[in-house]
Parts: sequence; structure tokens; C-alpha cells
Amino acid sequence: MNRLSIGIGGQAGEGVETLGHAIANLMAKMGKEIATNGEFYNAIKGSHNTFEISVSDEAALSTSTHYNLVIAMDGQTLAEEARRIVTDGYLIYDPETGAPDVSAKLVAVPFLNIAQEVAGTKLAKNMVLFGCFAAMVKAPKELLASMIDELLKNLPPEVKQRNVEAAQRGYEVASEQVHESFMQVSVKDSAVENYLMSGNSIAALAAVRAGCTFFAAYPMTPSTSILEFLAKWSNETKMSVHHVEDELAAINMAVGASYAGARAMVATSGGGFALMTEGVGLAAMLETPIVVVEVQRPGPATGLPTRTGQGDLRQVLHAGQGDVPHMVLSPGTHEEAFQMVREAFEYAEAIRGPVTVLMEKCLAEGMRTISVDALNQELDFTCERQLSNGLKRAISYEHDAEGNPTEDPQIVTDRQKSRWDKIAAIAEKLPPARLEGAEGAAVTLVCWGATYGAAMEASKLLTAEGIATNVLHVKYFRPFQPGVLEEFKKCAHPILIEGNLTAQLGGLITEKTGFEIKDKILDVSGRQFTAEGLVERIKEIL
Amino acid sequence: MNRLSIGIGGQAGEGVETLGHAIANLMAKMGKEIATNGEFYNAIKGSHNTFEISVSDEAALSTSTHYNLVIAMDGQTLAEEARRIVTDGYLIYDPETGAPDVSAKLVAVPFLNIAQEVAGTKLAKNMVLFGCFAAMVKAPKELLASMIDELLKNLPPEVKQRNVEAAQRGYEVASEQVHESFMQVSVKDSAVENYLMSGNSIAALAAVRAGCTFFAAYPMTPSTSILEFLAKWSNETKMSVHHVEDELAAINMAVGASYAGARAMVATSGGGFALMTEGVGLAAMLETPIVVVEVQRPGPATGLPTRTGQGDLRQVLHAGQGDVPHMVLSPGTHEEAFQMVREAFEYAEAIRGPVTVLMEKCLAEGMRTISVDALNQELDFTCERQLSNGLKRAISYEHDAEGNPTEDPQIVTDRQKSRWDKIAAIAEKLPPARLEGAEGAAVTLVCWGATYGAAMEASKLLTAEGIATNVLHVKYFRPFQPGVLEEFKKCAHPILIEGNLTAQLGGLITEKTGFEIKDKILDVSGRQFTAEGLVERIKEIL
Amino acid sequence: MTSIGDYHCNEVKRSWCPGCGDFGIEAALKSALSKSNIEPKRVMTVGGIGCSGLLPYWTKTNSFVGLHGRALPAAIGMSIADPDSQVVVMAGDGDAYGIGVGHLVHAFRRNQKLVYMVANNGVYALTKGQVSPTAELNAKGSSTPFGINMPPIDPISLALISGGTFVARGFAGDIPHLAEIIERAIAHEGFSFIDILQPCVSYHKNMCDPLYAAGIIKLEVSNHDAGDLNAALTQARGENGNRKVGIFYCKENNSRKVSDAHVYAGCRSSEDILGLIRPMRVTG
Amino acid sequence: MTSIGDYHCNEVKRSWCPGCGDFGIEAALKSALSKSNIEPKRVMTVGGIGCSGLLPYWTKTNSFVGLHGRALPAAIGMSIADPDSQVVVMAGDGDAYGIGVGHLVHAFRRNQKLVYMVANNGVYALTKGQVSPTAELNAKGSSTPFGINMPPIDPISLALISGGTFVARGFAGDIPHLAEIIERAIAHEGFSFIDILQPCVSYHKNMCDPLYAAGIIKLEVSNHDAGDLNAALTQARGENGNRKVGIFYCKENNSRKVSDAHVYAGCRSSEDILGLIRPMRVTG
Ligand SMILES: Cc1ncc(C[n+]2csc(CCOP(=O)(O)OP(=O)(O)O)c2C)c(N)n1
Ligand SMILES: Cc1ncc(C[n+]2csc(CCOP(=O)(O)OP(=O)(O)O)c2C)c(N)n1
Ligand code: SF4
Ligand code: SF4
Ligand SMILES: [Mg+2]
Ligand SMILES: [Mg+2]
Repeated sequence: MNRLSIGIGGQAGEGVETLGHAIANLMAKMGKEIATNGEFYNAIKGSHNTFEISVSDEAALSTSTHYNLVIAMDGQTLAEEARRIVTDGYLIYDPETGAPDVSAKLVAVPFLNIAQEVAGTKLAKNMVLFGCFAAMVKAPKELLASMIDELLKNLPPEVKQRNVEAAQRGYEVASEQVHESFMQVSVKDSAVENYLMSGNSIAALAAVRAGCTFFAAYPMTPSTSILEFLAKWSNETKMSVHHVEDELAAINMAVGASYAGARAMVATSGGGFALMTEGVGLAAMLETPIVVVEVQRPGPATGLPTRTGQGDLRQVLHAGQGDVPHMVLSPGTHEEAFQMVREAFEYAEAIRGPVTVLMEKCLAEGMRTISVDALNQELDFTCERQLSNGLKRAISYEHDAEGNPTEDPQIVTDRQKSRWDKIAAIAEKLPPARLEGAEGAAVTLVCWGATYGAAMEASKLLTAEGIATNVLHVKYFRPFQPGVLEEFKKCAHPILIEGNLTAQLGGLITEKTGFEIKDKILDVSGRQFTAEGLVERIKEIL
Repeated sequence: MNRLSIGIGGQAGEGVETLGHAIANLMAKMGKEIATNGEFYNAIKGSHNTFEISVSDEAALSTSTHYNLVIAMDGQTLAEEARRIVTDGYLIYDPETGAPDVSAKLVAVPFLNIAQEVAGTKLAKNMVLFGCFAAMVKAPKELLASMIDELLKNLPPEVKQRNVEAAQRGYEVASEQVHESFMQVSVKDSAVENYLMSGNSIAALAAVRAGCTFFAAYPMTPSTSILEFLAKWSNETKMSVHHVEDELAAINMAVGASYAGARAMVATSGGGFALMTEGVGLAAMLETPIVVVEVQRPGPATGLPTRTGQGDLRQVLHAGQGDVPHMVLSPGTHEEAFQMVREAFEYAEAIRGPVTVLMEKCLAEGMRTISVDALNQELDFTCERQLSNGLKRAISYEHDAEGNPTEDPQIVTDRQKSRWDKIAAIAEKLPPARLEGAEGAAVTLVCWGATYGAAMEASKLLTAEGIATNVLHVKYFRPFQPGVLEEFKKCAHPILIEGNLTAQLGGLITEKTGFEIKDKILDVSGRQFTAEGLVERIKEIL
Repeated sequence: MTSIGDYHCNEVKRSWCPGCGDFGIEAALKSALSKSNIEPKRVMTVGGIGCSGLLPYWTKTNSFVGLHGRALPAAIGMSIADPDSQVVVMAGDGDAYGIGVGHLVHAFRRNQKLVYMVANNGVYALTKGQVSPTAELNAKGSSTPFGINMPPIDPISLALISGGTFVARGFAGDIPHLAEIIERAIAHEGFSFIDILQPCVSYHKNMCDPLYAAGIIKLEVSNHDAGDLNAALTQARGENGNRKVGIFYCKENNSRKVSDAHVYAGCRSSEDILGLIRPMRVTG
Repeated sequence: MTSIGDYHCNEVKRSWCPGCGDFGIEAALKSALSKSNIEPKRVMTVGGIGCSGLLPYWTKTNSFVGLHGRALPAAIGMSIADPDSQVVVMAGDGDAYGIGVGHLVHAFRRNQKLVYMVANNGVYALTKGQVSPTAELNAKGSSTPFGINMPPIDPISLALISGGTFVARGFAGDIPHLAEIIERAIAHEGFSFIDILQPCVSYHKNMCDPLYAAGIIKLEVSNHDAGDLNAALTQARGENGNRKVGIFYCKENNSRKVSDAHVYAGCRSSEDILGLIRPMRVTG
């Protein structure tokens, strides 16, 4: 078995996420590749949340809702996630929360009692369960202890100690029931330097790497942690980081800072971006570089704050009044997010205007193992700001090349065109789109953003089943990525996959190439795509 | 001669607009059809402004920059507008402002001296010139006097009297020089009840007619006069009219008012609309009808506040995060603006959501003669609000049919779809697009919004010259107007005409029909299209 | 008199943390509504986006939850359209004093009749613990890990100098007192503003300390004249001004006339509208 | 010392109406800059969108005109990025107190060093004569033909209770006095706020009346202690508070340390960044 899927279910406030992160961390430390996905309700307390972890030997691109192991922290998990345990899979549960009615290998752990007894609080149950899990993969007990020590570093030593003991009790109880190891692992003190990172931490890190000196944001799920990471690092990075009064302030401050010489970034989600659209147009008009990171959640309006989606492509593309020369791109993986956020700063200098990087909640909050090599790469394209020695004029009214206001019909026309020429020029620097996967495939999955992960894995599953499938992942929307039409010509049967209702990329492809993709898988459930889910729906189409 | 074009040039603050309106009014009272266009700099004082008036016997759809008569209030007019006087055309000028170097029939009027002498202030020069013009069309002197009386109704009687006298002196001076009448007119006390109205006054009136009870706006050129008309009329209409603190407040107040039972409207221009996009998504999510009027001026950012353009189609279509079921339409003429703003209220009820009417500065501020019949028409489609007796729940988080929050993947998906179903349903009610003009034409001009006027007139000119030309005017953008593809199939050579740089309608047509229009006339000079200008550019293409 | 239960919506599960101050506000509001005897169908409960703004979910009145920072303009729109209904807003302090403070300043000027309650917990709770504009200087939060370097906003003084006609503060931990304030606010013929100290057990533990409750100071008839604007300002700006609860200021305007409703009542005929454009008539 | 002419940009024609108060503000600003001896290239002049905001057009410094209502956040960003430059903003009263008042409230808290001048003419002039938030109750404008039914905002009190550290008012008709205030504002180590009474000859004729100028009251050392916040508030809120000019309040903070610049200085190496994510390292 080279890939396993773990699901954890529990009530909001029970520590589902903490346990999930601990397990992901443990497996990563044991040399595995990790992908995680949390599904949380938009409430601080009291709903049923889940956390999924994919563990494998090769790069994990997405998570699955068919589990090899389910950890049930509440009764609802028995009724829901536990039903999606695969043959021969495991279920860890507390007999107190209910009797499972599923055909899985049962690991009964009275974790509530253990937590109460050993740690003096039921809240420690996630540590008991962490111990259980560690036993199932035969992790060294010292690693377990040291990880809990690190995890609870802000708590008093005696509390930490009690939690370690609770975890150890969990370890023992599970060891008694599970004899074979759930997954073959050995702690490799691998020479490869790996990090376990969320997409947001990667975007934040990329900004630092790109030399960003100014960042402003207003908190908005699921983009907030970009602000939080940059704030936490600000002493070391000397970046000027601001939680400001609203998104209007954020983007206008960024434009001002950039005007004064900063490399500036803002981050938000769809609702905050709606408030920034006028500012995006301003950056374009003033020819001031800025980078915007927009992390999508389902709309319209407040929508589903803690879920994922791809509904903002068109909003971002058409932000601001008038024809706004604004570059828009979106990465498919965590590694690509690192590269593309860095690139965004360079493109912004090149077009002297706004560049928006679109991400999704599933990428922004999902964790992946990242190798140091991915963080070490050089960029293919860089651009330093051309500073003039003279006085700077930036006027949001239409203006001539010197920045002085003009309403002359010809100059006005020329200036509009000259701003768009920069977009056309950058198009030539972009890597062309290319089909990935099986040559001469019978089916091509067309997608963008983080849907890439599930699409790639689905294409592999299908190809393995004899349906040769490849993937066309479109990464640049303005300028529209070169090569899409050429690749389309090679496609026997393209299927569009998007996390929105109106086929936003599909429409853009038709607009830009005349090519219409008939078959579409459009999902607005707020959940990320899974490879199995896609395989099923693709087969329905075929 | 059944059509004449009059151009007035002068410095900002000299009363170019007042004179233009007076002349337009006079000609309208004399039974002519009128179209006007003002070209003003974005400054209160000190730049060269112009005002154009088309006068004809049949409906005037656009104005021209080839003049039969130019009135030069400043020297710059002699160098610019006067050079575009057609053969046998006239120039009224003051020898004091310079010697004209054009081959027009000269009418030299020392209007500065006359104004100073007779009215005691040079400011009265526009009245002197009004008198000159009246003489050239042999208007009755009493009409002249009564119009000035009305025009200056807020001034003391003696001031009015002096202005009337100044105008009469102008009348006499011009009469001495011009013997034939510039245009055949006679005061018809025509039975047809006609009004001379701007697009904004029409939009405001349409809102009243539609039973709109709440209106909020923040001033923004060129939409401001909608607010001003509605405020002025509010005592009679009992509409609740508010100049509020910003556009965010305006749209959210409108949504609140609509929730509470009002028919609500807001009006703005592109920059203000950028701030309203989140609110548009809110109205869609809450299923609350609202009408937005967006009057376009050239962007990006502050752009050219007092000029015209068609750059906001895409911004409006893609307003708000997520897939926003938002209806978007745009009228081609003043009559259509009246109908479409009224319709917008009905559509808003039918889709229970936001409907935006896009207009342009040239339509919003341009005046046309409107017959009472146009204001009397019935609507083809009406829809009353379905009021429930129960409590109203409107929640911007995703919710079930009762309005309670849900994150269930299936319900969430169904709700998104059900909101879009309303858009699909309304598509069936829309009048299909249809070609207007020559049957089986060699050339089809494809356009939207107020570009219609110049396109229609250009098609007539071309057809008259032997190049059979017709027009495809697209009026509905979401849902996309039915019939466009069918009409395209009949087109031999379509040419796209838009007031933006990125062919926004063109892209939408390709997206929706797969049909690509190769030849494009895209103009971002900020000036409205003219029929002659189009004819020239179309011939270059052919 | 309506009963408190009349305002309960039991279909939707409360998702506030056990012990959250918002429960206190909910209880006080429902008590005040019932004492004021306003039928649920004549109440519009409006929420901001934030923990506090979830209140309309579990309130059996007309309910409205709009956009973050825009609860107030939406509520004003409602009150204008339907002045016979009682509009009550529950917004967070991030919503009201952060992103939405511009609307607040103008709302004081507009003085539209409605009750505006702000759950002042010093944090952005729903987004998990960033400081809000009322956080003390140097307070730490996830977006200000080294402490915020700006002093807090003073909402009461802001209200007073902006023309607020009913300016009060309550404490979510003292439900009867808060209910009394809300009842008075409902009775007020204008814009009633109530800043409510609201302990957040998850992200602002200091406020949950009994010492915090002990430090609350009540303004009463005996120690404060709520008709005196200057006195109100002195109270607000004085020592511990941000711990004082009660009605700081109330200015009744009995001459205020009842506003007309602005609900849709059908289209107009063309005769209705032609009068408006008489000055534009040119012929006929 | 630099000379006033050094700040003149003659290429762009001024489009203000003859007699507009904005000319007075321009003259006062340029005089103050020259007295403060700041080289044009170290000045960033920022305009709002409005008549007043056109000032940067004809100012030979770095100039920036952004969005209506957002001059302030843009200016704050500039000052943070390049604290060695003097940022001076000229915004209209619609810009500053209408659409932009939310930013203003928070700017007082942030106290970033820059000079914020507001041309207070009581109208939205560039959009041709609607009332602004400082218009008197019942003032008529094109959007309020029957008079505005809201009282005006009091910007000085707003500044004082929001934590403003330099709060002043000038009169465009008294250039030397205004120049002096601006000079002091430039010297202030923090956010300097100046409300400037600015007669608009086209849309607010009352302000152009000599009687208006005669009614202006000067705060001076003899009649006001600008170090006393309470006194400042009393002046602002007292009779004719909106006609008083001078420095209402100034609180120097000499301990304030000079901020670092945040201009771009190259990309970081991967070594620079790996330290930040040490806690996320899992292997190697
Ligand atoms: C335009 C916009 N920006 C940001 C957010 C994200 N957001 C949701 S709630 C919230 C703050 C909540 O704080 P507060 O208003 O104090 O309410 P509390 O949760 O503390 O009751 C924010 C920033 C949003 N929904 N919309
Ligand atoms: C978002 C937005 N809304 C509205 C406008 C239109 N607008 C331009 S200037 C202005 C008001 C000008 O008034 P003020 O700020 O007082 O400046 P003044 O002209 O009086 O100096 C408005 C509303 C705009 N440019 N942007
Ligand atoms: S996080 Fe704080 S404000 Fe939100 S529900 Fe919990 S205790 Fe209440
Ligand atoms: S309209 Fe008023 S503010 Fe604008 S330039 Fe003229 S006088 Fe000055
Ligand atoms: Mg809060
Ligand atoms: Mg003003």
C-alpha cells in the first residue's frame, strides 16, 4: 500500500484540527508525503467537522473521502465518515459515543475516560487519539512525546506531562488491539529537507522571498493566515505588516506604498476583493505594481466562509471600471503557489500594475510536504523597477506620458493602448499551456487552480483502468496563457472541471479560442474535488 | 435640408451648455427632432468645451461633428470646430476673438460688446448669441423673449429684461447679415406632445413610473442628475430619496429597503459601481429585488469623468464574488431607456435579485425629443412581488429554502442552481435580437448601448451609398439575449463597434455563441461615435 | 404582552461557545422586546457578519444578515421603508467600529429610528482572534502578535460628538440592566446606539474574569444626568470611561413626526408622471 | 531655504474658478514647504478627487491623485514606505468626511506622520454643488433641494476624541495664518490634521461673503492652551466652534523613534527565509 487516507471527525471545538495536524506532522516526520484537507463549519463551537489526511510515498496531490482509517471523536462520525471506510480499513472510536455499524476493523478506545483520568480533562482526548494513531504506525514513543511537547509548548510543564501520559496510554491501548502496522513507515532522518506547509504560509513566504516590504490586509477567511504569518515574521523580515480598517484601506495603502518605492502586497477573499476592485483599477491607471492574493471561498455574498470553491475567476478578471490591464494567474499546487506568488511580483514590475494570484481555500489551508528544493528554485523571469530620477507623477485621471492630465482624444487613446501593450508583451514570456499525462489520450481533463491535484490523480486512475487520460491545467488568465488552443487541437474528448456553476474558465476558453468544451463537471458543493469523485463523474459522461 | 448640425464652442464657465440647451429647446418648440451632445472638460473653469445639436424632421439618433453652423464663443472654436463647417455652412463669431480662416458664411457679431453694453455684463453673451440663432431660423421674437424669461426665472426682473434686450440686439444684428433662413421651420403648435429630455431624466422618470419608492445614491458624474431629478420630484412622488455617505451605503440601504417592501433603485458610474459589487452579490444571495443604473464614463480609475465610453460591461456582468445571478441590460435610445428601466423593476421582481441597466454618459446627458406616446406605452412583462405572510428570513450565508443556514453539500448545490434557474426562466421572456435595416445586407454593424444611434445612422448612409448595411443591437447580456446566433448566421460581414478597448461585447458573443467577429471598431477616445466617423472607418475596413 | 419565547427560533442550533456573552445580549433583547410588547412580525432583527451577527438565526422575527460592515445601512433602509417595524441590529465591534465606522458616523447624523447594538468584545471573534478597534493599546492578537500600536476607539465619545441622540452602554453579563437599556432604546424616537461589553470566552479571556465584571461602573440617575451632553462626554472620557454602563445621553424629540412608509404600492400611471416633466415639454 | 517658486508646476493650467479658496491653500502650503525648507523631491503631494484634489497637478513635487475617498490610506502607505519624505494631502470635505470618514477615524489612531489638509467648503464642488457633510442643517444643494435634514459633522471634535495628536483649522482667506499652521503641522511628529475653511465661489457663496471672513475667530496662545485636550474640545464644541481657526490641540511625542523605510531592496535568498519556517520543517 503506498497511499492511505485518514479521516477524523468530531465536534467543532473538540480539537479535530489539532489532532489532524499532529498526525500529518508525525507522518511527514516519518518521511511520508502528506496532503490534508479540513472541512469545518463556520461556527466556533458545536458542529460536525472533519479533517482528511492523505499519506503516501510519492507526492500527494489531493485528499480522499474514502478512508483507510477513520478516527471518530463524536457519534456523528460513526454515521458519516465511518461509512466510507474502505475494505480492510480501520475505525478508532470510543464505545461511549455509540456502537459502530460498519464493516471495518474496530479499535475501541475509551478516550474520553482516559483523557479525564490521566490528564484530568476530556479536552485531552485528541492527545489520547494521537497516541493511538502513533501506535498504529509504530512510531517511536519518544517522537510522540517530543511532538506533544512542541505542540503544547505554551502550556505549563505539568500539563504537558499529563498530556504526554494520556497519549502514551492511548498508544498502549491501541497497540493491544492492532498488531500489524497500519502503514509501513520508518523514521527516516532523510537528507531531504522537507517542510509541511499550508498554501497560505507558502504565499506569505513567497512574498518575503520576493522582497515584499509592505503588506496590508483585513482579516477574511480563508485568507487570514497570510496576514498572521507575515505579522509573526515581521520582526525578522522587517516587512511593514498591517491589519487595517477595511479592504479599501488595504489596497489603497499598498498602492501608496508601492508608489513610494515598496514592493507591496494585499491578501483577501472574494468579498474583500469586491471592495478592492476600484483599487485594482487605480494601480493599473497609476502604473503602480502591486500583488493581490485572492483566496476563494463559495459566494455569492457571505456564502460558505470555511469551504472551498472557484467562483471568483470572472470577478477578478473584470475588476474595476473600464478596461483594466490587470494580470491574473492561479497555481495548481503548493510548489507552484510559491513560484507564482514570487513571479507575480516580477510581473507586476514588468507591467507596472496589479497582478492577482487566485487560490482556493483547499489550497490555502491544505497542507503539503514541500522540499527545500522547491523553495530554492530560481525564477525564469525577473524584473527590477525602473526608477526615474525625476519627480513621480501618478494621476488617476487620464494623463499623458508625463503624468499630466489630458483629454485629448488621440493621447487618451494612445495611453490606454500603451497600458495594454504591456500585457501583450508579458504574454510572450509566459510558459505555454501543455498537456500533462498520457500521450494521445482519449480524455483530457481541463481545469485550473487547485482542481489540478484531483484531476491529475483522477487521470492516473483512469489511465490505469485503460482510459488514457491527460490534463490541461490553465494557469494564466490575463494575458490568456499561450498554447491553449494548440493543445486543444490534440484533445480527443475534453472535459471541463471547475468549482463554480457558470463554467468561468470554460467561457474564457471559448472567448479566447472559439473552442467550446461540451462536457462539464461543475461543483459548487463547497467541498474540494477528489480523484475518486471525478473518476465516477467522468465515467458517467463517457 | 432635413437635418442640420450645430456646434457651439467656448470656455468652461462661459455658458456653452446654457446656450446649447436654449437652442435645442427653441428648435424642439418649433417642432423639430433634437439630439444633443456636450463635450466638457472635467474642470469647473477654463477649458474649451463644445456642445453639438442635431436638428431634423425625423427622429435624430445621434449628433455630428460636421457642422452646418458653428457658434464660436472663444478663439479656440475658430481654430477647431469652425474647420469642420460643411460647404455653405455658417459661422457666428465675434471679430474680437480673432479672424476666422475658414470658407464658411460669416456672421460677425460683436457679442462681447453687445452683452456688456446692453446687459452690463459680458456673461450675457450667450443670450446675445441665442438671439442671433433665433434670427437665423426666423423664430418669433416673442418666443425668444418668453424662453429667456423662463430660463432666467430665478433672476430679478430687471436682469431678465436686460438679457432679453441683449438677445434682441443679437437677433437684429444677425438678421441684417443673414437673409435666407438657415433652416425651414415654423412654430407648430403640434398636437404631438413632445418633451426634450436627457437620458438621466428619463431613467429617473421611469423609476417613478415603475413605482420605485426608495432611491439612494452618492453623486458621481455622469449619473448625478438621476439623484437630482428624483430629489427634486420627491415631494410629489413621495419617493424616499437619499444622498448618502458612499456607494456602499447606497446599495446596502437599497437592499434593506427592498427587504422591507420597497421598490428600490441606486444609480452610479463605474467607480461607484466598483464599490457596489459586493452589494449586488448580496441582493442576489438574499433574493431581494433591486435596480442599479450604471452610467459609464471612461476608466480605469477616475479616468475621464465627463466623457463617454462603454468600458464597464464586463465589470458589471461579473460584479461580486461567486456566481452572481444578476441581470444586465442596456438600452440603445432614450425611448428604450424609459422602457428598460421600467422593465428592470419587473425583472428584478421576477428573478428576486439585482438588475443593472447600463447607460453611457452620451445617452445620460444627451437630450432627445421624446413623444408622450413613448412615455405612455405599456410593458410587455410585469411581475408583482410574491409576499409571504410569514416572517422574512434573508441570510447572506448559504441557506436552505426556508432561509436557514446550511452547509449541506446537496442543499447548497441546489440553492445555487435554483437561483440561476430564475435567470434561465427570464431568458425566455426576452425579445430576441433582430437585425434592423437593409435585408440581406452586405455589412452588419454589431453594437450595444447608445452606440446604436450612430450605427443606425451610419447604416443608412452606407445603404444610401450602395453598401447595404444593417445593425444588430444586443440589449440583454445576462441572460444573453436570445436570437443573436440565429441573426449572425444571416450576416455576410459583421463589424463590431464598441466604446472600449477589449471588445467586451465581442468577447461575450464569442463566449456565448462561438462566433468571432473579426473586424472591430473600438474607440476609447471618450467621444461618442458619429455616423460620419463610422462610415469612414467602415469603408477603411471594406 | 408578548413572551420571551415568542422570539425564540428553535429550528436553528446556536453555535456560540458556551459562556459567550452573546447569549446575555440575546436574552436581554428578547426580554426587552417582550416588555415593549412588539409582535415578532413587527420586528426586523439584523445581524452583522461576526459571531454576534448570528443572532438573527435563532430569533423568530423577520431576520436579515447582510454584509460585514454594512448591517447599519441595510437596517436604515429597512427602517425608512417600513417605519412601523422595529429594526434592531446586532453588529460586532469589528463590523461597527472597524470596517463600518464610516456608516456609523453618518448614522448619528441621520438619526433614523432603530436600535443599534454593538457586541464589543475587543476582538474579531469569528475570524479567530484578531484585535478589534476597541482593543487596548498593546493588546496581542493573531494579526498583532507583538501588540497593537494604536489606542482604542472610544465609541461613546464618538457617538456623543457626532450627534447621537441615544447613547448607552450595557454589559452582557448583567442581563436585567441591559434589557432595561434596550427597552429604553426601543422607545426612543431616533437612532439608539448601545455599545455592549461582551466577554468572548475563546479570544478575550480577560473580559471573562470576575475582576472584569467587578470593575463595571453603573451610571444612574443618582450619579449622572443623561440629559446633559457635556456631562455624558465627561463620563465617557474620564477614568474608566470604557467600563461605564448605563445611558450616557438621551435627547428626546417629541416633535418628530411619524414617517411615511415607503413600501411598493403599484406602478404609476403616465398622468402621474407627466406633471413632473412639464418644464421639459416642448410641444403639444 | 527653498523658494515658493520651486514648488510651482507651470506646465499644467490651473482650472480652479478665479477667486476659489483653493488658491489660498495652495499659496499657504507652498509657503510653508519653503519655510520648512523641504526640497520638492522629498515632498509627496496627494490629492483627493474633488476640486481641491487637483492641487498636485500644479505642484512641482512628487504628486499622487488616487481615488475619491482614499487619499488618506494611499498617503499613509507612502509615509510608511518612505518616512523621509514629507507627505501632504489635500482632500475635499466630501472626500474626507463623507465617503472617507472611516479611514479618518482610524488614521487618528494610527498617527502616521503626514499632513492631512481638508478643504472644507460645505459642498461637493467638482460634482457641481451637492451639500457636503459639513453643510449646515437645512442647507440646500442640488441633491437636497428642500434642505438637508441632518446636522453637520464636527471634524475638530471628531479628531480630538479619536486620538488626534495635531488638530487645527485654518481659513483659506488668511494665507499667512494658514501657512503658519501648515508649517507647524509639517514639524509635528505624527498625523497632522487641518480642517481648512475654503470658500467656493461657485457653489457656496455665503462663505465668500466678507461677513463670513469677519466671523472667523482665532485661537491664540493668549486665549487657548493647545496642550489641553479638554480645552480644545470645549473650544470646538462651544458657540461658533466651526468658525474658530488655529491650533486646537497638539501633543508632541519626542520619544517617537524615526521609522525605517520600507522601500524595495531586492529579493531575499532562500537562506533568509528558511529560518522563518523552521517550525514547519519535518525532515532533513
Ligand atoms: C468584506 C469582508 N471582509 C472581511 C470579512 C471577514 N469577517 C467575517 S466576521 C469578521 C470580523 C468579526 O468581528 P466582529 O465584527 O467584532 O464580530 P465578532 O465575531 O467579534 O462578534 C470579519 C473580518 C467579511 N465577511 N467581509
Ligand atoms: C467612488 C466615487 N464616487 C463618487 C465620485 C464622484 N466625485 C468626484 S469628486 C466628488 C466630491 C467632491 O467633493 P469634495 O470632496 O468636497 O471636493 P471639492 O470638489 O468640494 O473640493 C465626487 C462625489 C468618485 N470620483 N468616486
Ligand atoms: S468565539 Fe467568542 S464571540 Fe464567538 S461565540 Fe465564542 S465566545 Fe462568543
Ligand atoms: S467650484 Fe468651488 S471649489 Fe471648485 S474650483 Fe470653483 S470655487 Fe473652487
Ligand atoms: Mg468583535
Ligand atoms: Mg467640498
